[in-house]
Amino acid sequence: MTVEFPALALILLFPALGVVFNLFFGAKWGRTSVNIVGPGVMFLAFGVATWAFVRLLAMPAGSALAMPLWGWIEGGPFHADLALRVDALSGVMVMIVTGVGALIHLYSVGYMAHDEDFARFFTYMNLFALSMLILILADNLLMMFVGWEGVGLCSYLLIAFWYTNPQFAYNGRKAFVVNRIGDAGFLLGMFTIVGTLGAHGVWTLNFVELRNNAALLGGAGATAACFLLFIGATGKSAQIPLYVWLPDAMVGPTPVSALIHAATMVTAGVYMIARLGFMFSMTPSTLDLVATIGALTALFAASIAIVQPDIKKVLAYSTISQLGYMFLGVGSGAYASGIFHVMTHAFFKGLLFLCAGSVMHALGGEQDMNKMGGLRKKVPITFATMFIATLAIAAIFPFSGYFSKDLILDSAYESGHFWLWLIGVVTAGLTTFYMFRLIFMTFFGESRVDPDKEHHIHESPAVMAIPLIVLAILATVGGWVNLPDGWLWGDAFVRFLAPAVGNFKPAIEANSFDLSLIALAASIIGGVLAWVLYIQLPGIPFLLAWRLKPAYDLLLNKYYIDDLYNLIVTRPLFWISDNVLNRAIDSYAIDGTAEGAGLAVQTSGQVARRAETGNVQHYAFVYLLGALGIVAYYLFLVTGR
Amino acid sequence: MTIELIAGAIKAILMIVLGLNLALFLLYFERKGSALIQDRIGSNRVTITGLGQRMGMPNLGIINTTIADPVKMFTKEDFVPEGADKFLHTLAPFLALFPVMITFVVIPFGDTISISGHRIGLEAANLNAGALYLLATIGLGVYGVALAGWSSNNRWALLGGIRATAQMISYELAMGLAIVSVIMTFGTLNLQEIVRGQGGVWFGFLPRWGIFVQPLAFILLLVAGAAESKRIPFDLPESDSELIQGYFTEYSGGKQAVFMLTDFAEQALLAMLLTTFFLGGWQVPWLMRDGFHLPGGAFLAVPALAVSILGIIAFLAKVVALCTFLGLVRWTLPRFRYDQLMRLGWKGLVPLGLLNVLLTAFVVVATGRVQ
Amino acid sequence: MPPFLYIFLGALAIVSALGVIVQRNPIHSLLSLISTLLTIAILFIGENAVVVGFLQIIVYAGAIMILFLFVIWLLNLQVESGPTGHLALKAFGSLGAALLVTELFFLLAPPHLQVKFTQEPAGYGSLASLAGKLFTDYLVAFEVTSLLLLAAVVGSIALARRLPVVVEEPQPRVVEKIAS
Amino acid sequence: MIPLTYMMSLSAIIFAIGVAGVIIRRNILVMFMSIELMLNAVNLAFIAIGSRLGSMDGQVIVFFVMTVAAAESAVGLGIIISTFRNRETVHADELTLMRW
Repeated sequence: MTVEFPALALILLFPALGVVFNLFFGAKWGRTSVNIVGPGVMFLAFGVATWAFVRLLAMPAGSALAMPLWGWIEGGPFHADLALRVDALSGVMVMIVTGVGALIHLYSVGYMAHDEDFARFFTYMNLFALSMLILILADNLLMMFVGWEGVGLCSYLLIAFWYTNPQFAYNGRKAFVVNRIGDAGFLLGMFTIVGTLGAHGVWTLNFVELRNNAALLGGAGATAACFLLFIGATGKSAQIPLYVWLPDAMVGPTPVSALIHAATMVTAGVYMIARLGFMFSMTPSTLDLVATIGALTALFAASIAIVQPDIKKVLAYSTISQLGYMFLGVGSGAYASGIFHVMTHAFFKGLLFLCAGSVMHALGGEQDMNKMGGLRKKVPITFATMFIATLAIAAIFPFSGYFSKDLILDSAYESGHFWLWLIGVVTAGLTTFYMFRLIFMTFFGESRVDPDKEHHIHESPAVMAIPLIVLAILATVGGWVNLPDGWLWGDAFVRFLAPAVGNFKPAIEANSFDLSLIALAASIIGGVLAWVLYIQLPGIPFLLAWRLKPAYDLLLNKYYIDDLYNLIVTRPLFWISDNVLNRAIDSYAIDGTAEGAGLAVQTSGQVARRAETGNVQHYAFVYLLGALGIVAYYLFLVTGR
Repeated sequence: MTIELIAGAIKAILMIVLGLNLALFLLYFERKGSALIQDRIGSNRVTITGLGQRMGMPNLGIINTTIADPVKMFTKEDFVPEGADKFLHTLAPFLALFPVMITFVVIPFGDTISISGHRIGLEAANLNAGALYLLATIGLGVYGVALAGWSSNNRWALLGGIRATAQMISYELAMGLAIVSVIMTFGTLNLQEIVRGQGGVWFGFLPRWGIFVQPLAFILLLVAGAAESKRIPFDLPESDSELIQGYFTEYSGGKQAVFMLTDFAEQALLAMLLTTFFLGGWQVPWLMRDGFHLPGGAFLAVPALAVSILGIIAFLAKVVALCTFLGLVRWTLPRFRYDQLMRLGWKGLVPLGLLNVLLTAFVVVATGRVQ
Repeated sequence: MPPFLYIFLGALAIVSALGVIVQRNPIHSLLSLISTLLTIAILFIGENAVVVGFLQIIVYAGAIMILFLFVIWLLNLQVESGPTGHLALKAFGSLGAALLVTELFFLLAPPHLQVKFTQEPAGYGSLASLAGKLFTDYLVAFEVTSLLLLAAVVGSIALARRLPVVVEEPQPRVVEKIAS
Repeated sequence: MIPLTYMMSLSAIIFAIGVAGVIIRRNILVMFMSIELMLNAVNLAFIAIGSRLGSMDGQVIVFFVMTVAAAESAVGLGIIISTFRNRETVHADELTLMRW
């Protein structure tokens, strides 16, 4: 059952108002107004979202709230409306985006307190949130694509926020271009759907109608569409092979990283796949591909994260790895588990980034963990909250990460992907390892901070601390909404999502308790290893790095993937552009044509201008000739020759 | 048919002669009246066998003004200056006189009479668009003057011509506006109809003359007409103290006579127009077709023919009276300066005329006398 | 209108029209034009367009032509000495005009010129009927025309008035600059 | 009543004369007068056909043509005057600033 709920429009309206205000009045009316409006609109949106969500909870399972705004595209039989729809899935997502987003906005107030461009920053931030909300609330694929593009644009704007630094600007461009590649996949996917369904006379991209007519797609159509859409997802959610933009996205302000990684953007791919789960379920091959890619990405990124010295880089790769988990989850058909992890991940990853930002804030922008250490006492709140987040991401019971990751691994195993499950487990160990490495290198041991920065290390102001605490609580209890079967309220979350994304149908039975024990063990081993290496015998890592130099370098340079892409994609592209397109085509063909045309016009003009005697009477005479001709023609007509 | 033609011809000739005679009267008045006003004797020499003396009125000077002067003029040498455009120089005077003369034909000088069953209106031409005809012909009057000034190849003459042209086309507007308001009042372009519309009385004693309905228009037409006929105080074009004789400096003999005739004829025409539009034309106060209905309620029967004749006489009387009035003006007022003339024309009369037209329109619509 | 009158007027119109373009003296051209206009006005009246005919005399002959006269005086144009135009233009122009008129003759010959003859209603061509048309069917055009006239008045004044001579300030000399 | 063809022929002739005048005379004022000739020729045609059709529209059109002609000549003569002030000529073949 679907109920019309006009307030949904407000969820979009508030951020939009924020954008307009910050854009046009922000700089004029000063920092205070922006600081109030920027986060304010997000909290208002969050309030409305909560209202809608509560309303949704009250309604029977499988129902949805809808708000058709107005017709948008009327192309013959095809039509796409601007309409909002909130069911269980998008409800959860809206809650995450508005809630975490609001907290991040609040945090940014403190973080950007010393930046000149605060107005522009909050304009982009609100626009970012707005685009993400459009993406989520859309009730058809086309409108979703609008949001999809919007987040891409905003990510570019925000990553290159400090555009004066050419490197940053370049990274922004990189993110944009890579996203474009994915978006192309998305577009093609849409075209495939429209084309295939249109052949059967169903011209729509509306999710509900799609779900009802999915059967018409047929195996091949579904496979093609899903594959293409998945490419889009890899672009947006930073999976192999299109993940390369995300680590570089770290050059943006830290709240941006938090927003991109935790609340918005990267989760879009997962959301999209979950949203179209009914279609993906039709094509096991694509699902397997998704799962495999996810698992590989998880392991791959985690292995890179082990050796990264840069605190934000570590977090970035951990994000990719966690996204890999999510894809593993949705790939194994348990869409709910993916979304569940999206939620918990939003909590603890947002928290992690904010903490990292707080650390950097304390250290005056220092990102290299080799220049940290011993901050435990100096920034207690940050330390505490970050430790909680670490426990959560390391899937230590009973923190939120445990439940979501456990659910994913469980479903991965039960869906019959043993190897993928194994990879997941190993990755879990790695995760714990690099996360605790981060913690130990940052907060424990003796300080390696530059002496000149030593003295003004300080805990962050309340406006930054409060979001940390809130998120810390969420990161702790956030997972309890979905306990293993048979416990208090059982898997409430999954049951709640089931109508929207369908149930998970296990292929093989397994004792989920043992599985979770194994995963937990792996995590703990990783943690202990980190403790041994970075607390007990700090010399070992360097020794290892020296002994296994090749492997170390390989990891440190991210498997040389960037260079690989440079070699096989970027360089040839530049070479072709420069030599073929620029030298040959542009300078000869195009310029030649243009100049030739100009020359032709000039020469012909040289001749033709002789007619311009400037003497009115000549013109009048020509005019007379024309009149004569017309009259003669008319005469010819009437006389009928 | 034929009798109408004959009657028309007779009436036309009658009107022309009337105009010429009026001009002659004005000529006489010009001489002796001015003398009277300026306390001179005026022309008194020429007599035919001492007729005047013998009749005991020694210096009446009728012979001088009405016979001797014209004869003298027409017998003088007709002189065309060096380098003048001969054709135009000869054409100009007649071009000036012609429009005035043909204007006379639409003036109704009496009520319709019936001779042996033929109803004959006492106007040379009963045009339905008579007022427009007036405006048209008066507008054409400019050319004679202008060309006279231009063709005689003389600075003063050209200046006079330019002045005359500017003055005439400037005051034509005021004149036209005045006439328009009258037309709106009576709701017709036909002069005979207009005159008829002025029959009858208000409140038992006041004749329905246009002057009582459109006093402002009367003044406008009077002033603008005086300017049209280039009379003092508007005789800038021929101001002999500045430009020797204005546009007909270079004219002599018959042509000059024609110009003077034109002036007097214009004056007479103006008098006739004023009479027709404002003084009830041939209407005699309280005289209906059957006789006098005096205000007291007394009634005095009059035969129809006598009524018609009375009408004609009344018309002539009014015209002569107006001519005299204009003459008096001519000999009493000083001359305007040129800028004053223009200011009066454009900033005084034209706005007043527009205002008058506006008011008239309001009244006409308000009283519902519009189909 | 009796035919002989039409023939007379037509001949007069044509002759004076020719006069307009052959006279060497602008004033004479103008006079010929005026006579053409008057003739045409009389033709109007003969065609029962009385009001329009008189308007033609009042507006054209009475006002516009005076404007021309004034301009000729103002520019002090004398008899044109030398050619009144280029020979080639003269030849071809006359030729073209002749061609045009022949074409028009063929076009306006009876078989091609069909006009559904209808008896004129009562009061045709009177001021009332004209005004009736003007203030009902053509009201907008009428108002617009009045605006056009206003614009024309303003424009012509702006064009023809002499611009005041601008006296530019002498630049202060360097010494004074330093002093001040 | 005069046959329509005669009237139209007369107007055609006058029109052609006007056209010729515009082309063969180099004096702007005379060209201007020729334009007036053309206008009047057209007016004549309007009046003639209008009276044959028994409709007043022709006369209304003529009325408008007159008005526009008045405006046009006012502005045009103003232009001629200012041109003369600047260029000291009224000959069209000397006012060729726009030539190549």
